[in-house]
This record gives sequence, structure tokens and C-alpha cells, in this order.
Amino acid sequence: MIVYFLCIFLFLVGLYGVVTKRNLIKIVIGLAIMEYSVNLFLILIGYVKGGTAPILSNEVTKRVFVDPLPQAMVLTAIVIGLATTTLLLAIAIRIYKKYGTFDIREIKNLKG
Amino acid sequence: MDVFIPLFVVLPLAGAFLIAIIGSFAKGFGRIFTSIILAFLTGLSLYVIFKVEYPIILKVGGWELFEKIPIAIYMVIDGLSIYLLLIINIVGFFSAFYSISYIKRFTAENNYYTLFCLMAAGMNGVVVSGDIFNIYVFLEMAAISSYALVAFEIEKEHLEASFKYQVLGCLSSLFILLSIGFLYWKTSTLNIADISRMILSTEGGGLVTFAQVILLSGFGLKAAMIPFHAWLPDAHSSAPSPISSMLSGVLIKAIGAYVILRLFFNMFVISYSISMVITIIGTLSMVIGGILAIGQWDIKRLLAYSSISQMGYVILGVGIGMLVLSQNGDKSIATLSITGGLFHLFNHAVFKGLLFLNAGAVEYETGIRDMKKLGGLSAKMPVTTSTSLSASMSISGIPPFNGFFSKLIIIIAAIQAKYYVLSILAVFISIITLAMYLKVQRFTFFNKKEEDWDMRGISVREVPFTMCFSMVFLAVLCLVLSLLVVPSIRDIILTPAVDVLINAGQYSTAVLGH
Amino acid sequence: MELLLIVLLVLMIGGAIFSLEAKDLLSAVIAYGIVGFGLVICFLLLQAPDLALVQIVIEAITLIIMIAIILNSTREEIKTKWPKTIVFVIGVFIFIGLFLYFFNRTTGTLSAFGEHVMRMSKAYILPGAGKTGSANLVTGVIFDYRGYDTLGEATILFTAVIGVLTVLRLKGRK
Amino acid sequence: MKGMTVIVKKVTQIVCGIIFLYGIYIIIHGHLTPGGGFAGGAIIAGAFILLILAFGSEFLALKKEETRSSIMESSAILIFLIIAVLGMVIGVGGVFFVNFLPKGTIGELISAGVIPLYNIAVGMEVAAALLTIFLALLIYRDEVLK
Repeated sequence: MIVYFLCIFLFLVGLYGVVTKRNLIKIVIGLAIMEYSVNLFLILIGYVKGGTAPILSNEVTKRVFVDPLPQAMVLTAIVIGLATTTLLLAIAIRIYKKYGTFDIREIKNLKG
Repeated sequence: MDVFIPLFVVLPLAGAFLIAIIGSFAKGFGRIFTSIILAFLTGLSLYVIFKVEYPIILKVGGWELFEKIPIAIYMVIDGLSIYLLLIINIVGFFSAFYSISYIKRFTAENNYYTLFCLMAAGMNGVVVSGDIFNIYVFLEMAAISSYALVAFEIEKEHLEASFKYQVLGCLSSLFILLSIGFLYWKTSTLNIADISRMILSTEGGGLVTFAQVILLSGFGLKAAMIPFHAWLPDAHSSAPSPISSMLSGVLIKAIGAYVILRLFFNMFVISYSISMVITIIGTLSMVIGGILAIGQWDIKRLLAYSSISQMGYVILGVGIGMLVLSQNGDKSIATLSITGGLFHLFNHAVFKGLLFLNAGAVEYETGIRDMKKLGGLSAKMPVTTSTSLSASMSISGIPPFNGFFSKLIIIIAAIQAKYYVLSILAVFISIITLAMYLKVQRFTFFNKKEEDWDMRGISVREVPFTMCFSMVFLAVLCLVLSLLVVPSIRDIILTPAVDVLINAGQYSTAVLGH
Repeated sequence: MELLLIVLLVLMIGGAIFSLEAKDLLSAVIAYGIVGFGLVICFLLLQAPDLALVQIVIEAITLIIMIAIILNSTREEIKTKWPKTIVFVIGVFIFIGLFLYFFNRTTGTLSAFGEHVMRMSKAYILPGAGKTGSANLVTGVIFDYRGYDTLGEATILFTAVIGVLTVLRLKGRK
Repeated sequence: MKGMTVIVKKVTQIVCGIIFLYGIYIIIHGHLTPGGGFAGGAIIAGAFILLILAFGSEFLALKKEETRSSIMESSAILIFLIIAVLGMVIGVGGVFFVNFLPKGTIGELISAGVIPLYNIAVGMEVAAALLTIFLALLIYRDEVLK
């Protein structure tokens, strides 16, 4: 249980960063941390004690496998996270070029 | 008829990829191709509505049930999905056709049309899907393309609006993914119908409520309901106008309101507390959105705030229906209320789409969005003025137009369900809306003399053909949609959609077949 | 096994907090690398080698891009004025506490760590290989049972590329 | 952008080929061993990024490269879609995403029907996508510096 708890705590740390930090790059980092924690959470759910990676081989026929479905979901989620992160970074450097800063407080419309 | 369902997703996707490849050799390919695809899909959804028996269920990959458990991704078309598909593709077609002239002024036209197709594909995918993780994937597709489209003009304000939109959008997506995790933890399945079965069969304590709250905040952010609305005015006013009309007209409905309806009616058991929360959120959006809107002077910002308010009407109508259903009240009241909500959803898509296109036409000719500096355009831009007038009358609820009927139905339902305060608020906000759009009309199109423009050295004339075409047809649609009150037409289009929500429990039987 | 995960998670949380609180953006990004690479080891421990492979490569590429962006900019963060934000921060902490409390209360009845019961994925594991013909069951799920999701995922990457190309063009209007 | 020192260049020359081959191996064996299109594609993109960082290039040349890899990416994902739709056209029962090729024996290189084809398409797509993103950022920086 404590594993899940720590994982959710990591999620909330990321949330804290997104909400309180005033730097564009740090906001991106916060979002990425949240995304990592959700990925880990899904994999934790699918774990089975004593299970092995779901790959068939000839050596041992009867084995316990961990759940492959969360792994497939997380693979999707990782790529989606990469997509959002790169798009955010691209916009962040565009904003940096216009203002010369990553700080929200010096960027007019992003205050508050 | 199974063959038709994937086309709703495959065609726009193929369009996007082809535009990205061929567009770099042949100029103008994207312009025409996007409109053709969306026109075809509009026709296809009309065909399905009138000619085909639904619900249609398609198991992607052809995997059958395994020990009565669905293992494939399901694509489901029922009354509600096809209703939403019709809205998305109609508004999408007119926006794409409008873009042909509007986007000529910008660079990277091909990227614009590619992203446009991807956004349409994402929304169609969300609406067609019957699998909660699949909904998440397509929701992200629509959302990411809309982030990029908001920043399309790449000036300061657009980049900032896009960044803000993107941060809040990512937050909401992560909340949605987290609650998908919770649901998977509890039920070990991703199929919506199967999840609803599992939730019914196992008493899960508080987890379902917890997941519901997180889901509601996630999709509430996507639908810009009131505590979560901060991104909408910036994003919707910064996007190019055809995109604003897509965002306000269909995106917040397809990936926000629709998914809330689908999940909270068909997946979870309707509970009193959650339906109360949904009704309160709807009311708050309606009231605060309306009050915030009236003080705006930027025409597109005003329209964006007004979107929050009008979506409040939709959620309010559906919420009252939920409340009545959760208390085992009179089903006819719930039917009336949900009918009003869904009817208003279609109406709002049409007239708000049209209003954003009008605002775009004004901006296209004058380059100004501030209403204080506008005025006296009525003689120079007759088509824009008249279509905008009809949209304004429609949104503020003047009788022959569609907005009147849907608002009337919602208010009547609220009175019948004995929520008098809500009905009074709905009437009050309707009056505020009228005032707001009188302001828009007066300051944008009338008020000043037209010679002002010649003195300022800006030559203003009517917008090009494709833009006029879209605006005129949407204005006609504003009138035609009033026909949905006629019972025989309503039974074909609107009633199946309402039935899906009223008989919420039958969804899983229809999908699973046992 | 569980203990190892706990240690790793604590390390990741530490890295995350340091990354968010660091004064210099470069050290923030490097500390963020701790979280990402910690996640790789977690995936390995939890028997997800496919994910570990993807995560380690993507983490490296993301870090390269982030560092390249940061090296060409002002790295120092402006100090936050505490009195202004303190109410806000306290609010966030209250929210975090409430979230953890409700999480703890509501998930007590669910299957504990490592005692997951499969329902949908039973079919993927038992006769799964026979049906898709793939020895790697995860690949079987990704490209066969849930291939439609993967189409969406690949399309999202495509969307991001078009988005980045759109955002980074120099002139907006002709 | 400028290149790095001779030592880095020489090491990169040797290492890059191996990384590239490894990426291809991961993609081709996606249905047998851990990995697959996504991991392999990202590794190949990493090899290209390493080359560009070490040797440097004129940004006009990079611009040409960017257009090419962008088109490559679109074609790869179009191939993915076409394979998926082919199941609808020629597959049994006309279902979207059906695995219409013979499955073969488990554990052999040529088995699992269309899965290896999907893997290759996705591998190409991911490699081209990541490369395009990287090039776009690089070109933007060079253009701004000018």
C-alpha cells in the first residue's frame, strides 16, 4: 500500500510545482513529473507478485505473468507525454525569444 | 453497416497524412481536400441517421467476447454518438470551407489543414469510441492539435494563450488518466459497458466517488465549466477565427460535455450527490459566464465568455434530468429536460460557430477586434451583418430561431421539476445574453457612420465568397434547426440521443449483447 | 522488492522536490533526470522491460532538448516574494493533504500491491500468443488487441511534430 | 551549428553505426524480445541526433533534411494506416485492424502476421518524428542567431 501512497505523493509534488512555480521550464518539469507518476501508478497496479515479464520463451512453460495491458497503456502514455512536452518546450522558447525570460511574472498575459 | 464506423476516424486521419505529403508538392491540395472529407462525413452521418439501424457495434480487430468479457476495443454508434458526429462534421465542414479564404493570409497553410483534420479525427474518435482508454487517446489527439492551432498566428498573445491552455489541458488529461487508473484498479477492464457492469456488481465503497470527482474535474477543465474556466477566454479569442468556431462550437462539447454525459449516465450509476454537483456547476457556469461576458469589449473574448454561459445551459438541462432520474422522479420531466439540454448543445454549436465566423470576417476586413473602435459596418458588409444579426437573435432566444426553443424547453423542465430558482436564473441570464448581443450588434455593425472607415484609410468591403457561403448556410441552419421541435423530425434525430441517456442501464446490454 | 521500490520512490520524490526548488535551471533539469531514470529502474523491477527501453531513450532525448534550450537562456530564477504567495502555498498543501487522505480512505478495500486480479487481460495472457502469434505479449497487445490505440498514439506524435513545425516558423503572416 | 573536436567525431563515427544497427535489431525483433517500434525508432533517432551534435552542419542543409524527414514520417504513418485498413478490405470478415496474415510459429522471426510490419512502420515514424522535432528546434535557434 505504501508504494501506491508514495506514487500518489509524487503526483502531488508535480501538481505543487505546476501550481506554485512561476517559471515556464519548471512548469513543464512539474507536468512531466506528474505524468511519470501516473505511468508508474498504472504499472504498479498491473504487477503480480512473483510474476515475470510477459514474454514467452521455450525454457519454462508454466509461469505467472504480470498484466500486459497496463504496460501497453503506459507505452501509449509515455509517447503522449513526449508529444506534449516537446510542444510545450517549443512554445516556451518562442515566448522566451519575445520576452527574454522564462518567468511568468514578466509575461503580461500569463500572470495569475 | 459495420464498415462505415471506422471511416469517421480513418478518413480525416488519411486526409491529414496525405495533406502533409502531397501538400508540399501541390499547393492548394489541403484547402479543397479538408472540405471534401468533412462534407462527405456530414453526408455519411446523415445517411446513418436516416437509413441505418443503430446501435452499431464494431469490435476492432475482430476479437470476440472471451468468457463473456470484451477484450477488443469497441466502436459504438448509438443515438447520442451519431448526434454528436453530425454536429462535429457540419460545423467542421463550414469552418474548413471558411478557412479557404481566411487562411490564405498566413504561412504554413498545409500545417493548418493537417492539424484541422487531426482535430476532426480526434473528436470523431472520442465520440465513436466505447473504450475509456481509447477515449483518452483520441481526446489527446484533438487537444494537442488544438494547442498548436491556438498558437497558429505566433504573436505574443497567441503563444501565451496556447501555453496557458496547454498547461491546464495537460493537467486535466493527467487527472483523467489517473482516474482511468483507479477504475482499472477496481474493475480490471477498460470497456465502458463492462466497467458499468463491474461497478454495479461490486460494492466499491468510496473509490467510485473519488474517481468520479477526479473525472469530473478533468473533463470539467476540458469543457471549461466555471471553477476551471481560466484558459477558455484566452485560448478561444487567440485562435484564428475558424478555429475559434471549432473550439467553441464543438471541441468543448465533444471532448468535454459529451464524455461527461457518456460516463456519468452510461458508466456510473447516477447518484444524487454527483448530479447535484453537476447541476450546481452548470448553474454557476451559466450565471458567472454571462456576467463576465457582458463587461468585455474585445468581440472574440465576449463570445468566448458567452460560450461558458451557454454551455452552462446545456449542463444545467442535463443536470436537472439527472437529478430527477436519481430520485426516481417522473421520467417525462427528465426526458424534457435532457431534450432541452441536447437541443441547446446543437444550437449552440451552430450559432456560436457562426458568431465566431462573423467576428473573423470583421477582423479579416478591418484588423480590429475592439468593439469601441468598430461600428458602421452594416452598409459595407451586408452579408456579415445580416448573418450575425440572425445568430445574435438566435443565441438570445428570439422566437422563430432555434435558441428560443431550446431555452424554453430547459426553463419549462426546470419549472416542472420544481427548481424554481434555477428557472428564474435561466430567464435572467437569457435577458443578460440579449443585452450582451445588442451591445455586439450596436457597437460592431451600427452606431458609427460608415464614412469613418474611409477617413481612417481602411478599405472595407464584403468578405470573399467561401466565407460568405459558410456564414449564410449556418444562418439558414439557425432557422432550420427550429424544426427539431416538430415531433416527427425530433423522433429521427433528437429522441434516439435522449433515449440513450434516459435508459442509461441499457447501454451495457446493447454493447455486450448479454 | 517492495522495499527497493520504496527506496527508489523516495529518491525520485527527493529528486522531484529538488528539481522544482532549485535556483539554477540547469540543476533543475538534471535533477529532473533523476526522476526519469529512477522510473526506468522501477519499470525494470516491475517486469516491464519494453517500457524501460522506451523510457530510457526518450528520457535521454528529452534531456538533450531541455538542456539545449536552457544553455542559451538566462538560467537564474527570480526569487519569489514569500508574503505574497504564502496563502497560496498553504492552500496547495491543504489540497495535497486532503487528496492523500481521501486516497487512503477509499482505496483500502482494493487489491493490495502484487495481488492484482486480471479480467480483461486474462484473454491476452492465456491463449494470447496462440492468437496473435507474438512471443512478446506486450507487443501482441499493443499492435493487435489494442492496435487502434497505437494508431492514435503514433498520430499524436505526428500531431506534435506538425505542431512544433507550426509554432517554430519565423513569420506568421505573409 | 558548429561541430565538436576530432576525438568526439572519431568516436561518434564508430559508435553511431552500432547504435543504428541496434535500433534496427530492436525494431525487427519487436515481437520476440522486449522493445519494438517505439524503442527502436527512438534509438535510431538518437543515433542521428548524436551525429548532428558531433559533426555540426549548415542550417540550410539541415532545413532540407527536415523537410525530408517530415515527409518520411508522414509516409510511415500513412503505411501504418493503410495496413490497418487493408484488414478491412481483404481480411476475413472485413474488420478494421484485423491481423490478416498467417501467424506462423511462435518465436520465429517471421511470425505474428502483420505485427512486424506495424513495428517497422512505427519505427520509421518515431525515428523521423523525433529527428524532425530536434532539427526544428536546432534550425529555429540558428535562424534566430542570424
